[in-house]
Amino acid sequence: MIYQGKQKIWADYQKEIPDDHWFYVRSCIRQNFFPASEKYFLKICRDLLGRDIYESEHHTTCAGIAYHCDTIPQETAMTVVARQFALMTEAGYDNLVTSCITSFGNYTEILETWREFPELEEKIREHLWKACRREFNKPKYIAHASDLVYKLRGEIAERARYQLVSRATGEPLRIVEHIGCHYSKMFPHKGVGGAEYPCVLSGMAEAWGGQVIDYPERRHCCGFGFRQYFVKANRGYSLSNTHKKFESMEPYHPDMIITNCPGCPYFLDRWQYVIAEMEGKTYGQNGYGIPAFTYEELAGLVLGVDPWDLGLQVHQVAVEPLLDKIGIPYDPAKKYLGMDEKKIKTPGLPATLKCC
Amino acid sequence: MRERFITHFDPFVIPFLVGMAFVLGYCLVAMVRVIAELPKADRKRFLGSLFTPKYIWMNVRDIFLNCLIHVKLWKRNKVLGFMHSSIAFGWFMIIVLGHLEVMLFVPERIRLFYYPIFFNYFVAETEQTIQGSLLMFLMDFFLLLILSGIAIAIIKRFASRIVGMRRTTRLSLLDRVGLYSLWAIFPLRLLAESFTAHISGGSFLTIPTNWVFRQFLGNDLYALPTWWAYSVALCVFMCVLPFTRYMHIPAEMLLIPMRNAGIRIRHPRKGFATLEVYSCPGCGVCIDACPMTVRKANCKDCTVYLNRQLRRGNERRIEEIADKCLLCGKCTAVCQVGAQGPELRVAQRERRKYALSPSYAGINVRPMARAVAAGAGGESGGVLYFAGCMTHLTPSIRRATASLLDKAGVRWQMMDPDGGLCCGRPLMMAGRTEQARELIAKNLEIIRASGCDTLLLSCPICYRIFKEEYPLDGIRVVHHSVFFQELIAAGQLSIQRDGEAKFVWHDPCELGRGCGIYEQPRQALAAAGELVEAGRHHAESICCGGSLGSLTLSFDQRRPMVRNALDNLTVADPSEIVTGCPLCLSTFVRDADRPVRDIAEVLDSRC
Amino acid sequence: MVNRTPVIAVIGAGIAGLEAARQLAALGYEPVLIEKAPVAGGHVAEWNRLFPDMTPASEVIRPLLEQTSGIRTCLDTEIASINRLKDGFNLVLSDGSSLICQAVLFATGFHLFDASKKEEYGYGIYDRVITNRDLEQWFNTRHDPRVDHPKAVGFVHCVGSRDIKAGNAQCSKVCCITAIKQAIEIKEEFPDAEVYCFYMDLRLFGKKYEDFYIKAQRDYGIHFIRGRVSEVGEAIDGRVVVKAEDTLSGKPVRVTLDLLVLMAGIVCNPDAQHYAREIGATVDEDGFLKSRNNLAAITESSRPGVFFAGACTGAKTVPETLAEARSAALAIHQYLSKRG
Amino acid sequence: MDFGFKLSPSSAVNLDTVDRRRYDRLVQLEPDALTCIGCGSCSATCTAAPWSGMSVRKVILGLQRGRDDEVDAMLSRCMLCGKCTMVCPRGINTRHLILTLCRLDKNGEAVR
Repeated sequence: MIYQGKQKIWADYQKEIPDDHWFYVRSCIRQNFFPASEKYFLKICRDLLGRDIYESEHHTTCAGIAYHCDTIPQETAMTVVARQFALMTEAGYDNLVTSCITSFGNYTEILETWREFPELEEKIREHLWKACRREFNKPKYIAHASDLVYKLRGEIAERARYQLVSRATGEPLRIVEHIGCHYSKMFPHKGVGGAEYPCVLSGMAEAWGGQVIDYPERRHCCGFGFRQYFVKANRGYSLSNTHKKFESMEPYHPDMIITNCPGCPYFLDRWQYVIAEMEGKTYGQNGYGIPAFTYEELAGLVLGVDPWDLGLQVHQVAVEPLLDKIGIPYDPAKKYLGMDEKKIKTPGLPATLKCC
Repeated sequence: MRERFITHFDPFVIPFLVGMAFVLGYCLVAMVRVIAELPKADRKRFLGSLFTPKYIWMNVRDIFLNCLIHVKLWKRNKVLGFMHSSIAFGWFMIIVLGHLEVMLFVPERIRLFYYPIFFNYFVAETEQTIQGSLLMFLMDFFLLLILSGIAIAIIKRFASRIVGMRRTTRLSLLDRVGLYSLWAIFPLRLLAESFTAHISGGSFLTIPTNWVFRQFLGNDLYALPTWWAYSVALCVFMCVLPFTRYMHIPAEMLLIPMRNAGIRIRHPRKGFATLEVYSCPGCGVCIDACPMTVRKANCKDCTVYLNRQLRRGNERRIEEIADKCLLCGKCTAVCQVGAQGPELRVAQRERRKYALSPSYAGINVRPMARAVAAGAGGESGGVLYFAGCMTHLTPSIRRATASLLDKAGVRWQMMDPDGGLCCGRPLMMAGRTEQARELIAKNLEIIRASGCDTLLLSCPICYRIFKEEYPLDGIRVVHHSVFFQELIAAGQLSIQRDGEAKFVWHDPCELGRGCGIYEQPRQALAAAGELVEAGRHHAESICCGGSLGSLTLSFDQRRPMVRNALDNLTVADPSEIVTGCPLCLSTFVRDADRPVRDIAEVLDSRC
Repeated sequence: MVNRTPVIAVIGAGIAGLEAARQLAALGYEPVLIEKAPVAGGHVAEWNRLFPDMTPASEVIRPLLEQTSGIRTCLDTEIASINRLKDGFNLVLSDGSSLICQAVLFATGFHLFDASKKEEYGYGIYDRVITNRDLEQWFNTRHDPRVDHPKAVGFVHCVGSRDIKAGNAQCSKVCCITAIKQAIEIKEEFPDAEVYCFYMDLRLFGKKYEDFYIKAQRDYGIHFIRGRVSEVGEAIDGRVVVKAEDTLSGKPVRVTLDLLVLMAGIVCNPDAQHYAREIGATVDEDGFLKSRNNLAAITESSRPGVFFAGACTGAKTVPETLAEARSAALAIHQYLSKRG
Repeated sequence: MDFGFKLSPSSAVNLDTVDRRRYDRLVQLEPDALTCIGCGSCSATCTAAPWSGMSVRKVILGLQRGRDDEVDAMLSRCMLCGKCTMVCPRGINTRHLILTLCRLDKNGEAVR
């Protein structure tokens, strides 16, 4: 691997990310899967780094899931998106930041389509007006929340309490970065670092002391694939893709996986349990799995947020061995305590995959 | 005549006796083994034939004509015919006459095995009788005959072209020993008899020689050693005989009755096959005949070498030779013992073991059977035309055949309008007989469903297997060339003669040598224009080189064979080459310098 | 005739320029070779051996250089500006000098596609990925740490050719046969290596090319896989993992290789475009210079006095380039003779 | 545990691990097989194709890709009619190639 070669490519794929004043749209599913991620993104940006990020309780789905499942036509998705733009315009913002990769892809795709076919944009404006009497300006900048965290990675690093290194050896952690397909595979220039060698996550990992590993199936999809996962008959296909990635990364003995997409960390996390049940195989050390994190969780960890406040207890794969390795303190007794300090239910332990 | 020795014996006869005992013993064992190795039905049939007067007569006649007179060889090459028959028949006569002499002069010694052979040594002439002189004259005459044959043999060995052979076999070491001892036997006999001719008497050959020797040597000291040498030469010859090509002499005598009894090769290495192999005289006539030998590299792939390698058990070479052959059957056509080169090769191929064998049992031919049944419209009779794989590659034949059938007003339909199953002949040629049988069963199902009374084939490869292997009782299997000739003769097709056209007919191997059809296509062609003959034709026609018989010949290797076949066809400068085989057609078209057409196309264009 | 010998500026001292200059000198003109690089010979001079007869490139270059040694050659020289005069052109060269000439011949050749633009192949990123030019360099110098007794070698055809996204929809014409040549050379060098050629189509149009292909198949056992490489990754041992579809079996294939050679295609030379615009000649849609007529007047531009030879008008083989150079010299001769 | 779905095997051919013993032996015995250009003439003309999808092109390719089962299935209906040999533009003796292949076991050894 020639690192300079990658840097050269990264230099070609730098996108402009304004420093402040963002209109934030959430993901449909992340709050269920990784409940604290979006919260801590806002918290870190607003409270720690002092950025202005606005969120409207009126925003909806971007309709990306429905669009990618072929259940609604693109024009419908466009009108839904136009409404978000209208909310942003009404709130007085120009910059749109999305929590979800598919949303990011969807917004980008729609803006690019409008650029190519302005008449379509006009039509959508009419649709929106007819539907809810709203008007909108197109956002000046669209960023994915990971772009923003990438941009702020230095500031976070300055405030970090922990480094992504092994406390025992001082060696950097080996990190698998997994980019959501809809981030830059459709429009390479819209992603930091392009489509082939994106640096949005690797930039964070490196800034926070880790070492990114480059394994052959690095570019491969996590296996979510809406239509594959949602239809049970196709679910084996989804699983096989994830399995392929794990098989490919296994020889590198990664310590963790970081992702920037709602589906990826979920699948990379939960499928480890399914693979362990089916194949009897686990990919982490000593029978554990490889913990998969969102970038917000990672940022929270290095900034010293309590792991249980970050919602790491809802991960299938146990995070404790990694926390131990980094030296992040946690209280095992508090793992399954709710917000009100009362015990929520403790899940049963799987047979094959070792968990805490 | 009086006997010279009271003991009636001299040690010099021992080598002869040893040789004789060995060769007789060997042949007896071999014969028993060959007969024992025959399948039971064949064995019964053969042994039965030996006591049937018809077969006895056939056997005696064939052995006499083939083994002694070499009639086939005479027809092919007078010099070689003379050479072989002079030696074989001469030797035979000397043995017969030797016995006659013994019976005439010393009948009580006839039980001594060596007496007729060395008669002249053991007796002294007391008086000259007419019978004696006649016998001695005949003895000398046949000895001279043999010697003339030997002389030609020696010339042939060193300059085969003089006797009309371009190529001859390369001899193995033992063959050489056999050959030289054979060469030596008769000059030595001449010398031995000559040395004792003043005692035992002689005739026009031995007496003058005796006189010449006496002039120079003046004594009898050389007589005994020469008789020794003669005996030793006989011994050497007989002892090596089983291991040389001369084994064909005894083998052929068994082969002829077996073949007359209709025995066929059932096993590649046992029974009749062994006999065939040993019956090969190694004369090498097949080398020049073989179409492959236009490539010098293929000279060692002829039947004579197959037989030699089979005797040696050289498996690698056997496989190579067995797989390379075009199976055109020309070696059989020219062979004086009728060695079945193609059959022997196919038997070797059949012996092959395969890890994977195709099976056609699962092929559903019912739709095709239903289609032909529907095509027949409930009527029985009519012609079912099977184009076959190769004709599907030459649509012009298919079209011309269809057109002629329509013009003749024949009720017909196609068996394989959209392609069908293969006839099975290519599988048989490849030695996969069992698989071929499966295809036969499948095709039969379709043929039977059609209710036809005639099965028409435009491909001789198909024709042969349908004729030989398909149980099609009540259905006539006919090649289109024959069928159209009959339609012309019956006036159902009128062909306009083209005054300019000059056709040459190429006899496809499977049609001509394979099925004996030579004349009908020629007659049909003659109606369309002038017919000229190729350099070699009929049973001696040269394979086009494209034959499916060869498994291993590559396209490049076949090319010189194709060119050679074309050269042969064009000696009379025909304006067009006509054949009756789609494979020959495709093969020739690539290299021919003039039009090549199928007979159906020619006839259709003049009809 | 003008009083003094007409001067012809030949831009580019590759084989087209050299050959044309040689012919022009023989016709009695004064050609001046202007070459940006410090040495003459162009791309061919960088090559080791040439298809399909494995002719050493030096056998083509050396005689050309020898026979043009008497011709004025400005190496390391670029053209600052070109002005049209009444009956000729004034070229201002980068050394400040000015060249007055009666005709200009573009022998500007081509650029080899920058393989790093095909990011998925990882040229410049993975240690074991090189280009056709790098491999020729290795044949020349035997020095490249990336070529280290490979056991498995892949060739990717059409890198930057027939690829709209790479900005070059054209076939580069010579890469198929070059790949076969280089594959054979690799196989000769490392007989135990498995060699794979990933192709979209094999375009082996020239004399003896097909024989060369058969030789590669039969005598060298080179595997030809019909399918474009989709992506290249790096295995833990530093070897490259290549993914493609084997379109003939309709299945994805992957193979781990010790060396991957990218057959960078022929793209237009941007300098040529720049000079052409300056002189008023037309640039074709594909970026190459546009001939007056692609069939009958390939060496002539739409501007009088401006001529083309070689790969400046599109991908060409060596013999085609040389023939075109001769043809261009004749066209210039006719042009100048007609002008009197 | 039964999840109601399974890991599906990869359809990708891994040339690093594919078992090419049979192919290697075949090309040793029939070097012409190497010169196949995948034109498909053999498949188009094949008499057996309607019954097994037989295609010499796919047979040669399948062996290289370790798809022996598919190859064997295709071969199982070959009638050795020789049409493929006649139409092959590269002059490959496909008929003998098939026979040779049928003699090789999974390990590429000729059965005796």
